[in-house]
Amino acid sequence: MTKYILKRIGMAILTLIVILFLLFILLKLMPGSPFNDEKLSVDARAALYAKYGLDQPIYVQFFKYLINVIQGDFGVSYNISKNTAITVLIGNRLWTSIRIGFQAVTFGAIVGFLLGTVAAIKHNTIWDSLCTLISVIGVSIPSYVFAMFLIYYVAFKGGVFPLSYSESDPFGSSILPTLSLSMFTIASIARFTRSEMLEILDSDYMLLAESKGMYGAKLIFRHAIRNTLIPVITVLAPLIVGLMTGSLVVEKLFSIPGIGSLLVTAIQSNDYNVVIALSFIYSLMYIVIMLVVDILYGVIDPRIRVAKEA
Amino acid sequence: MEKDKVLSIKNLSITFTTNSGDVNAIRGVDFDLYRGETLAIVGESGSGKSVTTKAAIGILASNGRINSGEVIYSFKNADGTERPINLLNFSKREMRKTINGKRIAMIFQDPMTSLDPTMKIGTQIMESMLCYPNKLKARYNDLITSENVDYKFAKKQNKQDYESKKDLIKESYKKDISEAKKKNQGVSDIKNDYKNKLKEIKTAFDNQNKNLDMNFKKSKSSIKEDCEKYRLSLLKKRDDKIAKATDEMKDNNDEEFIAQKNKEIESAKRDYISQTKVTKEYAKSRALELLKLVGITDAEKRINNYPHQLSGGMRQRVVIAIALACSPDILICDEPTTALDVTIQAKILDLIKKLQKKLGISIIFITHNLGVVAKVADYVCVMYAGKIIEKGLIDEIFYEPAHPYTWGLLSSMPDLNTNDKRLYTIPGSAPNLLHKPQGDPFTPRNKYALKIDTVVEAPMFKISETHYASTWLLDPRAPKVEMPKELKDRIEKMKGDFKNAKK
Amino acid sequence: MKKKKDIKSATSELTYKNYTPKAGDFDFLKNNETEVDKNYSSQNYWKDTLTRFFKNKMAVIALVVILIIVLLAIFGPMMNSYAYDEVNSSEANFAPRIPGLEWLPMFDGSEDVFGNKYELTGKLDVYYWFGSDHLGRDIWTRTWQGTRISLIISLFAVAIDMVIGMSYGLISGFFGGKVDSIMSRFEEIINSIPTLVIVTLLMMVLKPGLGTIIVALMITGWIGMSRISRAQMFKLKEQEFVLVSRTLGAGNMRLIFKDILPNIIGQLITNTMFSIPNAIFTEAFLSFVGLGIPAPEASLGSLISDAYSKSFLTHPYQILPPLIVLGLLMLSFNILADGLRDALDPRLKQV
Amino acid sequence: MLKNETAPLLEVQNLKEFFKINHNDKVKAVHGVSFKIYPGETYGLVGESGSGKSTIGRSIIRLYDITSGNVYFDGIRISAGTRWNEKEIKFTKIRTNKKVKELTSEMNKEIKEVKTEHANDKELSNKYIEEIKAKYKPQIEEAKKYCKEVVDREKGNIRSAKYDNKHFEEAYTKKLVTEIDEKYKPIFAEAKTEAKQKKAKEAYSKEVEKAKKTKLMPQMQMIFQDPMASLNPRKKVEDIVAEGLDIHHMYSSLTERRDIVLKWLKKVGLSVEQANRYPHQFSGGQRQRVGITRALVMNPKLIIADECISALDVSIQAQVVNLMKDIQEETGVAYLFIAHDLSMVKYISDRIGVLHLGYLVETGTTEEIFNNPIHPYTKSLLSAIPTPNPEVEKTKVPLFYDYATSNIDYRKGSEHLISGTHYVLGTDEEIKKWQKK
Repeated sequence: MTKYILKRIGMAILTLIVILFLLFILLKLMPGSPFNDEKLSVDARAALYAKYGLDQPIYVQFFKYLINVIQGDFGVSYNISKNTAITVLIGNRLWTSIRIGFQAVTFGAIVGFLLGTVAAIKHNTIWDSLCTLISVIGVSIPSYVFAMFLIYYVAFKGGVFPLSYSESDPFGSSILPTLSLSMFTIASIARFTRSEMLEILDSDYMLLAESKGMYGAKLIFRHAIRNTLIPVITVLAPLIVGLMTGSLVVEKLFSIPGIGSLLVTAIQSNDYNVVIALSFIYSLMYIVIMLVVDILYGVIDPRIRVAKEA
Repeated sequence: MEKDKVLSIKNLSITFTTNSGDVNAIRGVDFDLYRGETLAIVGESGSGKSVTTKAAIGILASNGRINSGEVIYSFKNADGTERPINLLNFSKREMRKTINGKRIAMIFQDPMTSLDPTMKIGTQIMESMLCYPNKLKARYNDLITSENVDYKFAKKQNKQDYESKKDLIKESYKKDISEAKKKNQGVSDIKNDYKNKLKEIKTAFDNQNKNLDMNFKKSKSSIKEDCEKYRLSLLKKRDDKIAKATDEMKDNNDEEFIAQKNKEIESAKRDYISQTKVTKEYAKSRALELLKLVGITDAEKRINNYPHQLSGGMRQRVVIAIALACSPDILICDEPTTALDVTIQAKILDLIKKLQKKLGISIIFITHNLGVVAKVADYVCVMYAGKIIEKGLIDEIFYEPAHPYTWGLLSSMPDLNTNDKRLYTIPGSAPNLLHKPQGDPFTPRNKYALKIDTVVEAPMFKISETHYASTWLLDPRAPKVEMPKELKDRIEKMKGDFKNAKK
Repeated sequence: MKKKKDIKSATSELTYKNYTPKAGDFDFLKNNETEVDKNYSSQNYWKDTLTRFFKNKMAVIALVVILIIVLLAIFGPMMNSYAYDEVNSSEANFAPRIPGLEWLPMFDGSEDVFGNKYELTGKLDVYYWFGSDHLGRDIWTRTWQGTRISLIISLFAVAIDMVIGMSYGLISGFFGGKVDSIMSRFEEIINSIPTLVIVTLLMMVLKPGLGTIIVALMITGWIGMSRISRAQMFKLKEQEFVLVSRTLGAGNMRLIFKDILPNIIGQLITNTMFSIPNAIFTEAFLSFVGLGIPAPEASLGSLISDAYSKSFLTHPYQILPPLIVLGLLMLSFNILADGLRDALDPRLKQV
Repeated sequence: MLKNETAPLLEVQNLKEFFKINHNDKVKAVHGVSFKIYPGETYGLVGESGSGKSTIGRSIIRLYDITSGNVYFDGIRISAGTRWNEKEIKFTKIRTNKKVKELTSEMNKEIKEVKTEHANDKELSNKYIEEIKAKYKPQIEEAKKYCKEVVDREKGNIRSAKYDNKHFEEAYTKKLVTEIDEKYKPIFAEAKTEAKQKKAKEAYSKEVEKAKKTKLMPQMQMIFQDPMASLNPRKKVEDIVAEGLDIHHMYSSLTERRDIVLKWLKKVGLSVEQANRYPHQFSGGQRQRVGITRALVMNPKLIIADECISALDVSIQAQVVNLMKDIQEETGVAYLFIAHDLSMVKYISDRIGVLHLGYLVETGTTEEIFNNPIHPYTKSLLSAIPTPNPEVEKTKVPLFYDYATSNIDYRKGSEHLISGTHYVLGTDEEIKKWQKK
């Protein structure tokens, strides 16, 4: 088990370095240089190049970049706010994004799991059809469409929640973004839970449990839910990634000061350095989540955790 | 000596709804299971042998429907009274609470899939004991269940009676009205009469219902009282013991004596707890005991194992332990050794036989292997296409079979002690019950088929008190047919083997 | 109640109780009078699948909706005289108005705040079926023009799935061993960079446009498909019927294409159906962020983005057509895929 | 049933098959199993799950590469494992290196001694050193030479094994051609007239042509356990049966293809109209018949039946076994019948091998195994089979055998001849003990 975890961590670090290298190459390929301000003289530009180490061979640059990144230094922003360290720029935004993302995942996973469970238990009834309908709609409609819908009808027309995020009420104003973000998670988890649960409800051990007198909630809780949770955990990782994508637009729509909206701003104002840094942070989060889920899977499933005896 | 019937299935018929149409999987099955005996149901795949028992204990797949029949179980109440009761009148909830596991338990075919992979085997064994930890409540449930089932059944019956009476009146009314119209007579009298009649039966129905309700309430409260009395008696026993011990302690200063009395008090308290509650400690010790009983060595260690850590034979032993956890009367074994190796099969069969001797439970053994039947059964039912085609005592089925299908089955089973170069076989394969067979479904494969077989199925002909077979060959009008010579020789030889073995 | 009676009447057939044997009934049957091992005809797999699919009403409706949208995407822009990039600033922000449907409050050309601009400007013979945008462009034409882009992208998504994803997965799964571990590593690395990041970076390096979106899809779109085909391949290549072909001396190509592929193609098609809405969504998302198709070209994403940033709260009708088409398209493809999956694998729906 | 005069159709020599699970774990499935199958006979391979019986079948038909040992089919080596040769090379190298190191260190030690002893007289010391070197050199050379010999030999073996694994079809063609040559030598010699010569030549070249087209592997066929899983669900029965014909282009026209298929289908008791159906429309027994037909259309000399009846119902099992017997009588095909059920094996087999944990613990004719079982495992297996005789069954006490607690080590045992062709695996003492009982 320990060996397995170490191996996974090793793989993750390797992948991260590869990603960073790719990002770095892309950065170099970006059209124009960051200092193409026409007012700059040739000398001044050269001085800037030297300052940022842009005149050295590419592998040296990469190595420097790598060391900097490990120390948490992504360089400075060129366009959004000149010469501000990216770390500062990202700063609090990262935590806002993570908090809203976490809210959405937790809410989505719980609601989705409940929906899927109900659908499976009440198989072939109106409940089942309802859950299926909700999940199909949730999977099909992009989160920003939900966001718009919520903004227009709930916030604008209904006036229930604020139209945009505000620092003064970080929770209340994050309810609508959380809802619109979690729609996709709810739908996917519900779908997956339903099919897994159906399979488990049909299994031999459920039949044995019934034949030994278990019924109702006890039966479902002790045997079905536990066994369904294991595979459901595996689909959480890709879902969290989907959430990141969604968060980009949703943060923009609700003007949340998070890294998603920062990324959009950076893209729109061609601030490559920020884009690269954020891309790396996204990759890092993704890989860490995958790693955690992988390890979690091993911990939860006794078939992996407890080795077979000879 | 009159034998004691534990379970008897009467005219059970089950249909499955599938994508491609309705399948009449069970078409009228009858059999009786006696206390302490083993009944074997033999049949090929699709003959409906395990569906029958699954229906009997209420775990039929959701697309199955019971059309008719009764499953009469001799229900032993907590207070020692015993009465036959139809299990098909039980709701799912009542089944689980009072029957499954506690009175009838089941072992399934594949030990690899019938254990929950994420739960320790000890927990799985203890589960059914700890599911209803309050013994007093369980006792009440037990007592009330049979009442409840009766009550509900009576109500249903009453309603059906009422409906049918109503239908009758309606029909006669219609007739009267039309006749009256023909004769141009006034219809108001008839209408009034009709209304009165309806009212009459309605009040009768309501009264009956009220009666039933009242009776049920009465018996409910009396059972409640009984239970309370029982609890109080237990409590009193405990308190008496404690009081007596404390009394005795008062006048004595001997430390040893006091310690002994304290112990008595403790044990009285413990007794009370064990009589009213299933404790975790008890469940665990029982689980250990069961694991030892089914022949698992180092049970203390094994109890914390997960299923994937055990071999197939071990897992089947665990499944047996689970089935025995609440000391059932009846154990249903659904092909428990089919998925196992021959040598392990021999061990498991041995174990089941030993357990039966020790615990005196009745067993329904479902299998397709006649050799296994020969080893374990007292009474045998041979099933084909959803029907029992021959049933009898084990010796009758193996030494004096009467149905051509049984002949075929027996002779297609290879025998280690003969040297035939060819096996006798039944041609063709079992029918697809999706397509309703005309007449006897075995006809196309039957070498001895009569013309009448293509028209109607044969009734159960009685051969002896215990031996029945459903084949027209036994009809007095049919030509006399002997079993195939190869089989006859073989049976003679087997009898000889037996005598040799005895010597 | 009635149903039960029907069953009973159906089962009231001949039994030994109501049948009196005739003479000759107790004669032996001759061999040729019965048929041993009757085989009942049933349809072949694909026909069966089709029947099951057409039983699923939702899926059929979804299919019809998709067909209608496709037709509109082809012919919609030709149905009126406006061109998709025709700017007419004097007729900006006109509400929807359809000839003959003016009695409907939705399509009478009036708005809550601004009143009926057609009447206000006196252009009573002008009709914008879905209204016009802030530059006075016809939303009907632009919506179907945008739908075209989305559909083209979905076509490419299918092609990428089929060509890259499927062959990658099949090869990796079939050969197994070292080939598989190298190919899986590569896939893992690609997969551990979020799609979002890849697409964004690509769009920044290359010029935004349809071609770039397709390239971006090509880099990441195949992974899901390759995983599924690899898993299916792993499952099937150890199946006995494949082993049989192997022992008969079949070559690799024959094994893959003649033995294995026909057995998994159903699942693969289903998965392709699921990847279409993904591709459409990716485009819409990119356009929304501002990396999509450059103006004056339209795509569903850019239409939504435009309408949102320019007039969402003032002229909400402008955002509705692309939004509804996008939603319908995504929903229909998802339902269609669901229906296909259920038809191909009836186990999931149960008997 | 002794057929020692004829050449065996299949010969398995010391077959070993290990599987790698990951870097550290290896599952040893088969440990050095040897047996022969003669033309037209049935060899039953019996064992419980995990005994490696299916692995042996699949290794023989080359679904797996074998780890070690040889498989000869019709006199041609069709697979050979090289792991033992590789091991031999590795260990010889290690041993030699060790020896060389020892020798060199000894030599150096002596040289050092000489050097310190004759530190003043360099000439003398050099002379001694030369002598010492001359003494040790040949020894080192010899060791190295020996090592090289072994390595070369083993490398040669590996090369030839690898060559055989790839080129056995060519070897088979060569064999057929030489046989034809032998056959025609006297004919050519007898044919005096030119016309006769020409005729003989024509016949000769025709046969050679045919031989060149004949392949070896299609003559070994396999029937699998699960009659449903072994038929491609998307293909019609006709195409399933004809797959082998398609692969080896064994027909000239589609009508010929159909004729061949129908001929064999009829022989196994399936009707012509059933050829156009899909597998799911058949019952289990019929599906297995289709599986048998698929093997038969290739005119095999050997059919490996891997648990081909264990998934079927009792009455159907007997049908299939009877069918296989009929076919054997008609075509003279040999069977390797792999099963876990000794009672069915008894009906069909001429000889039986009992496998346990990858070792062939007992082998002999059916009579020998059933009438005089020696190995305790065989005995327990025999006693565990339930027979349809209740009176006997109810009093019978099965013999239990547990390898872990029996103190028997299969690795220590060797094959002992009991009588005729009856061999048992065990040490001398064990065999004696078992025979006494």
